Amino acid sequence: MNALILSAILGVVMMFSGILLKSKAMIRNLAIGGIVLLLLVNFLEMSGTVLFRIDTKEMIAFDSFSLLFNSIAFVSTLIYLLLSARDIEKVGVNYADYFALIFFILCGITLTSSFKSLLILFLGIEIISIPLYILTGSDKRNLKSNEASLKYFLLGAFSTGLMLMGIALIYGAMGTFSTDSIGAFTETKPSALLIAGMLLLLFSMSFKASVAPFHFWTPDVYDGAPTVFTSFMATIVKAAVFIAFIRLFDGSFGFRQNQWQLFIAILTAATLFIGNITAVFQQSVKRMLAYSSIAQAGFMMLSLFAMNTDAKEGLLLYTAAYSFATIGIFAVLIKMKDFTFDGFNGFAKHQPLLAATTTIFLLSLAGIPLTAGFLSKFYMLKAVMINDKNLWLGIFAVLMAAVSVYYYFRVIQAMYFKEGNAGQTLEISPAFKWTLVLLAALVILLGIFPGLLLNWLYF
Amino acid sequence: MPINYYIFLSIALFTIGIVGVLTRRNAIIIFMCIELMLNAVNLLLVAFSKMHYLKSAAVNATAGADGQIFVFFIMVVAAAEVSVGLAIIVMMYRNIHSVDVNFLNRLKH
Amino acid sequence: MNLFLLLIVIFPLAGFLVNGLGRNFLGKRFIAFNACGQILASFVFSIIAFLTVKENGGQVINYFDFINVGSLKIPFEFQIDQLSSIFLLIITGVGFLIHVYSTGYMKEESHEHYGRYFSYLNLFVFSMLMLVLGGNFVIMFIGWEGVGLCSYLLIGFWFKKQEYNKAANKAFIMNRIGDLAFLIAIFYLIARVGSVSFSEIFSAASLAKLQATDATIITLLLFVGATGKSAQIPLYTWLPDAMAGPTPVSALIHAATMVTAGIYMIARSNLLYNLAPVTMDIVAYVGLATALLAATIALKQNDIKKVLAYSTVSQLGFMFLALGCGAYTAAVFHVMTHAFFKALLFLGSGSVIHAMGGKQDIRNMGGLSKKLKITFLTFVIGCIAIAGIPPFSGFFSKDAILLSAFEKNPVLYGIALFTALLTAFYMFRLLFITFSGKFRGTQEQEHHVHESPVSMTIPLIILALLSIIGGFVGIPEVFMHGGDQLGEFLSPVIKQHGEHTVSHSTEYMLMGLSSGLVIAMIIFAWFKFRNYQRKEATGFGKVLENKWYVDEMYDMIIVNPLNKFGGFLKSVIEKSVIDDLVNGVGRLVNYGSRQMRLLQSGQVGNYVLLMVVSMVLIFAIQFFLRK
Amino acid sequence: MIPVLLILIPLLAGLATFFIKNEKIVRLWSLGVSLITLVVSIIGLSVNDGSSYLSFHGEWMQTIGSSFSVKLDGMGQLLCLLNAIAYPLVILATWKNTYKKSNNFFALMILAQAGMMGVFLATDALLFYFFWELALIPMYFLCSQWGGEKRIAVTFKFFIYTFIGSLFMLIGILYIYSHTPDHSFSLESFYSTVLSKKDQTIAFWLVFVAFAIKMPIFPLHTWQPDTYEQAPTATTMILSGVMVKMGIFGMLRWLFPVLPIASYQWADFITSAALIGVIYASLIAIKQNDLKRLIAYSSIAHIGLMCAAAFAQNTSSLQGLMIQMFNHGINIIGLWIVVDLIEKQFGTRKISELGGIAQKAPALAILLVIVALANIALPLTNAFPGEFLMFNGIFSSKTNYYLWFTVMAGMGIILGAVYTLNMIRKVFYGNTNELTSNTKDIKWKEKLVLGIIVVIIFCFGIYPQLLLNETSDVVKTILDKFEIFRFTIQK
Amino acid sequence: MNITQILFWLLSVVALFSALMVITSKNPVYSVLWLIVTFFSLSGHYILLNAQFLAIVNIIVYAGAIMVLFLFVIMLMNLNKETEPQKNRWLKMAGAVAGGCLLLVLVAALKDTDIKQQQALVNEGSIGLIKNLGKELFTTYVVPFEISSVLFLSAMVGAVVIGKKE
Repeated sequence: MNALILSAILGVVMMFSGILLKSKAMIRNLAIGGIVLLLLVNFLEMSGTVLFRIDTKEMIAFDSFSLLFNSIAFVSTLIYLLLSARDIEKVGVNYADYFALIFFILCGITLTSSFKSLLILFLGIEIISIPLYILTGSDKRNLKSNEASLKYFLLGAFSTGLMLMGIALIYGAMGTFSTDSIGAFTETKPSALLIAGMLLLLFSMSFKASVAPFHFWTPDVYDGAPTVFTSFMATIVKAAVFIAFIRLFDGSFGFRQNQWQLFIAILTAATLFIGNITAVFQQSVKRMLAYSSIAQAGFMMLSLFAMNTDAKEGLLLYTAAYSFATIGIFAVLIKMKDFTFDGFNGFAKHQPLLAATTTIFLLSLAGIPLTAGFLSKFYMLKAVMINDKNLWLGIFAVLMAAVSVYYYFRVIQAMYFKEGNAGQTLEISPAFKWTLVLLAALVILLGIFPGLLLNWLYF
Repeated sequence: MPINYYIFLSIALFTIGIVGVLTRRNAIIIFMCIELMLNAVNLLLVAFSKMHYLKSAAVNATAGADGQIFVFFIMVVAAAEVSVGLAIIVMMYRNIHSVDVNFLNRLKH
Repeated sequence: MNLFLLLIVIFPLAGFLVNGLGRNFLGKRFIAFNACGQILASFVFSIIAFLTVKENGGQVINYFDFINVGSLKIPFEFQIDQLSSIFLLIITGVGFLIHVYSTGYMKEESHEHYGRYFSYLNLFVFSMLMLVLGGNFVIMFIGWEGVGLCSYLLIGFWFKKQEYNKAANKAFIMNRIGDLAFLIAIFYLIARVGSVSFSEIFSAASLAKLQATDATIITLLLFVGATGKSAQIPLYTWLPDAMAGPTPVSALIHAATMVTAGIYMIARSNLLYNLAPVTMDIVAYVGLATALLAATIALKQNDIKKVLAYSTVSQLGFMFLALGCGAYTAAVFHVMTHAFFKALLFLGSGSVIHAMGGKQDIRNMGGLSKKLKITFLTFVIGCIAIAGIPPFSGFFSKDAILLSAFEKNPVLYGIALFTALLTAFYMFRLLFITFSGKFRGTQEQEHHVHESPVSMTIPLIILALLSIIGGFVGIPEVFMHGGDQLGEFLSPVIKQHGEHTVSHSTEYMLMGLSSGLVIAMIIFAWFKFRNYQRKEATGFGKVLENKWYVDEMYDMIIVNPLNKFGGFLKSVIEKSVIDDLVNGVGRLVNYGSRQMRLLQSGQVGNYVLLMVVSMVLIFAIQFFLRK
Repeated sequence: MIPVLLILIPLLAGLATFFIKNEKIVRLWSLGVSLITLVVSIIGLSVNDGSSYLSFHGEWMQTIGSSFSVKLDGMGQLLCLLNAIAYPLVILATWKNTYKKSNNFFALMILAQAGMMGVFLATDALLFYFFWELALIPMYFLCSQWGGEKRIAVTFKFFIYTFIGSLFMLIGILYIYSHTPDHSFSLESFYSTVLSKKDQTIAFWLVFVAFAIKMPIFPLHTWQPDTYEQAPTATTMILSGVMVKMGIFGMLRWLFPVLPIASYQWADFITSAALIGVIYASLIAIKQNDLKRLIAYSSIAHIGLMCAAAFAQNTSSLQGLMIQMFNHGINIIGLWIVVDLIEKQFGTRKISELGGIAQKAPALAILLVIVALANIALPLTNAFPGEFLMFNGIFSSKTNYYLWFTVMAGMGIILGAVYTLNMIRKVFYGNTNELTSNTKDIKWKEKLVLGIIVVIIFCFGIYPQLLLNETSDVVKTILDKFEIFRFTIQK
Repeated sequence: MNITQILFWLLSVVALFSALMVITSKNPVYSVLWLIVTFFSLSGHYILLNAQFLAIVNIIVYAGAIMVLFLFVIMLMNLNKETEPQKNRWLKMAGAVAGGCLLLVLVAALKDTDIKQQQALVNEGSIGLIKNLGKELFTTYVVPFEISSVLFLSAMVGAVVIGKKE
């Protein structure tokens, strides 16, 4: 609750800061301070002190799961701002509003991570989506940015329609929007209305989570959007959507797993396949990362497929690992001049530290042991294998992981083993460097002691 | 009135909206078709709300009210979406002087 | 006693190490002294060992556990008994003489090569002693491969000449083929008997529990091993090529000692062979065939050492014939005498080559008898001995073999006798062409010809004496009761394969026949080659001169196909099949990626269409396909 | 405590090495570190088995049933010793080689050592996998940073190949884990798990693929010659000397005792593949003109023999295998050192361009000949007892084709003699050519290194029992697992 | 066949027809007008269902505000029949077929659900009246209501960001 209300307030504050404060630095620091505050109050709530006691009529419930995810999201956002806040200012004149929108999105994220009613889910998703349409198009002169935002908007609105239809049908069958009472209703043969609604919800959520075959918007939008915001929506937002996804299907349709597990399996396989295979041939690192985000989504889908304790823990770990690594890579990518693979040639020679940290992030994404990426993938596989031994899905997943190594390591090869002068003229602030190093350390730490994160679930 | 009628009617409207999205190239028309889809949903929700009201008004005076309130929220969101969406479309038009979605093909592969 | 045995082995090893490590800074004199001294020392200890055995039988000394795994125990043990003590004497004795000879023969070598040569020679003696002293098959195998190694090193001693190195490789690899069979035989023994120690294998108990088939298989495998080492069909072709090595080496390794290792092994396991009559026959036939084949080839060879080499092969064939007929004692007897006269002949030829300045083609020699008196005389003695004219040593041993062949089967005897006659013929051909007639070489060669130094002639003389008297240790019963001291001595280790069945009269008759025919042969040879003029061999002679084209056949059947196949694997299978398969996967992924990209057409309409279609499909699956 | 040291010393030292700038100091430092590691492992050897110093158990990720537990048993001791001996030798032998950014080079080398140590010590499946990868990653960077001209593509192939393998292994581990009663990755619970025949087959193949690629077994070997050819020689030494043993070790530690039925069931199939590989690789080696590739193929042949021996699954074969793992490591490192010396002096590895070196460099020639003969298992060299026992094991294995297998393996021995002797003949004997006419003989440092190797060769060739005693109980534990499942194997 | 049913059928036919006209008519302006017709007929349905509040809101918000906005934009860009881009026929066909299949599948799926006997109460039922809905909205649904304000804020900010001239 704290985070929810505070994020809304902070959004408003940032909105007006654009008028009141003139210096960019102050606005930036205000935003960072806001995030820290947000993180603080969230920790307060985790430790049991709720500042605002509001009766939400069981529409919103902040349990340890959602709170933990909120803090993951806030931490990621904090790192994101520390690394890329300056670059946000480069996008356009009304940078204060960008910060405001980011805070509104965070507000939406707190909703999607803690909803108990489909209505709140709907509102949360919309509060996330609408600012994202804007941020995507925020580089107004750039045709790609425009195109991306229009595509995103049209497809997003379409998927909203699907979601609403699904909600309506479920309402028809159940007579309520509360996820608990939907989940509590354990009939032997679910009505066709419910199934249809459930599937429609599945589709729309898959769309938001860019799961194949509803992923088509992802590469174009991530490619077209200003890179700073791509970084934001590829990591934090996507994670939030997945949390909502698993919350919805665990809370409302857990009992009807046998009805949808098959489809989740199909979608997962399709996502892994399309994401990884298509990424192989990309020439631009940015677009490659877009496809890789699809591939990673495929891995996160495994947790939905398995839907057990391992899966939920693993998903939290995964969101953290994935967000940290991707934010780091994007933060470096933003500094680059051209985003092609060759643009990284010889990067290690001129920017050894950046190259090293980027390597760690890439290794984590590729799922190499001693990085958080490995453990999160490991959790997913474990959840799947424990789950009455779904061997084939696991094997398919690791095969695709092997493919992913191919395109992640292309970057490493370019940075270390190819001759070039990437990053020669780059001047990097020490603060940026140290943040990157800390982030890398975090990635490795989580890769060795996942307990640091997951133990928060149980106390 | 049998609920099936309403279900089929709104599904029909919904699908017409989808077909519109599929067949038109004008961004604005596509957007309108999406609005049509939303309205189909609204109709369905209202019908369901009245159905549940009929079923359980005895036990709960406000049964079915949530359906209609959801419709209200949908309208709210729709309004917000329209404002943003039209803004984006206008921005697009400013740059390429067209609202034809087929011209949105710089980003592909 | 066990210290003595150890010393016998250690002296040559020490010699090897000292000469090997110090070859760069030690003087030639010291090197020579060191090498010979070590061998002499171990010869002395061998005599002591021999006497002790004569006094109070053989014994087995276990030094430490070489390999001890689960039920399999392979101790590092030596076994000294009548058989091995005889071989000890032969090896160290003849070995010593040849060392002495070498000091003269190798004088021209630069002194690190000199040191290298003697260290190899000592190493060889060391491994040979290991071979004969080994108390179980594994230790024997160690020596077995060790001598193979030394022969490899010494054949390729002049490693600048690639064909020498080729010969060395050939020797080593052919030995390896035999060794593989030997190894498998050992495994078979481990599997069936559970031990490799002679003392256990040849104990009545374990022999009793061995089925006939197993015995046959094991003995056959051992025999294959022997063919490799002792140059029998089909693995004999390396020995003639091995003449690339220095002549003393040929004398020591490829005549006197190493090549007789096979005979030693079979004699050693005679109890096993007695259980396998089939193997016995095979051994006999292979031995005889080899003897005949080699003899025929020797008829037409013009390289002095090649002739001797083939005669060695042929003599070894005789020994195997004896083994095959169960006359193990005769075989060992012939090993001994052969060691004497063949070493003598080789050293003699070495002295000739030395005189001719390295030339070996007898067609360019002739009339050397005047220049090289001692060499000539000793050579004659050697020839008489090998031809088997009483009372020279060759006569007794060969006669014993012929007799045993006769007992087994008169046909065998006939062929063996024929071979013996061929032997006499080609040996004297060699003698006459080399020494009689007039010199056919160039002018400065003629000037260069001279008698060898003392260090070379002394061993010749000693060996000559031995080849004369060496036979008297095994005088047949018919001449003198209890004359067969060797047989007596060996009887504890060698169970004769049944008693003599031939009447004395027949025995006399056979001896007379063989000796008479041999003498006739020699006279025939004298008239044929007294003053030899070179002429090209034709027809059948050419076939013989080219050794029945056996080498060419091997190349055609085995070597070239393997080479071609290897090339095929390297260039086709490895590159084009397996590796391309692997890379093909990568290419496939790339291709797939290129195709999948096209799905991302960039058109909103297509995106929505695909989404709707997949929705329809999933709905259809859910509502109509699933029940 | 000792196993932890064995892992930590190289790990921390390796990380520290990144920050040493001075080239000379880097060499000395890494040499010192490797020597310390060697001392520790020797101490470990001297500690009697079962003592508490040889095992360590630390809590780590209890929630998923994994723990940081390491143990130093006989087999581990042998391989850790090999690993610890290899490094000083390699560093000394390649002392002259210069690398740009040498600190990174040595840091990665030492990190790889830590990884391999972990592989040999871990008694927790997940930990094992961790170290397995930790050993692989530095190798990737080493090869593709400091390798030959085709290094990037080749190394990448090698990496992807092995990585796919290890991913399959991960799935296999999880598959077994999902059957463990107490859902734990510990070796004990893996050993105590009884899987059905079908499950065993599935898990077996999943795990075996990783080991088969690592060893490598025909036909999964094609990454190896290229990698050995392209990698910097120091790395190649470690790769072929120590790292390939990880595959065999993995089989003995994680495959046979856990999945005895399947390991027995598929023994014939895999043995034939391995032995075909032996002959195949030897025949190709005969035709090789590049020294590195020749040794690479000979290594494939040897490993194939070892794999066959492993699947013979009896005391003799396993005992032989274990000492052979050690000895082959020593010998092949010796061969690589010689090749490196030759390449450094003449700038070529083409056999056809060399010749007559023995005249000019007798010391080098003699040392090489000794190592080469050890490589073809001449008696009284260290390889003989191992191969003898392995052969004996193959011969006395329970399969019906034991005779064929023995003969095929024997073919390998003969062909091995062929290509080794041909190599010696062409490179060292014969007359010198203009390239080799002014060859210089080796200096004391190389002499020292090769001398050490030769000493090891003879000392374990004459008294192999020293090593055999170490591993006897490990072999017993492995075979007992087979005995336990004998009844199921019968039917 | 009482008056309510007649009205229901009438309104449904009008709604469907006008919806079809929306997606078929070439001229965007016509599409807008047809869409307004659709909305009116839907509002009729609402009244029929006695959801008076929604009926009014629908007319005010949609027909009144939103559609006017659409119309305004279209006029601003003076899109008309000539400038109206056309998809190629095959894509149209494909789209129509896909949509048709979707309709078919959904109808077939929902044809006989367990609630098909149930009725939707028409003409009466006070739940749709402003009084009740307002009470609900400001008691039970006050939190979502407030949250929707965040939505509006973000939309507003967004419109500014996009629309403002630089």
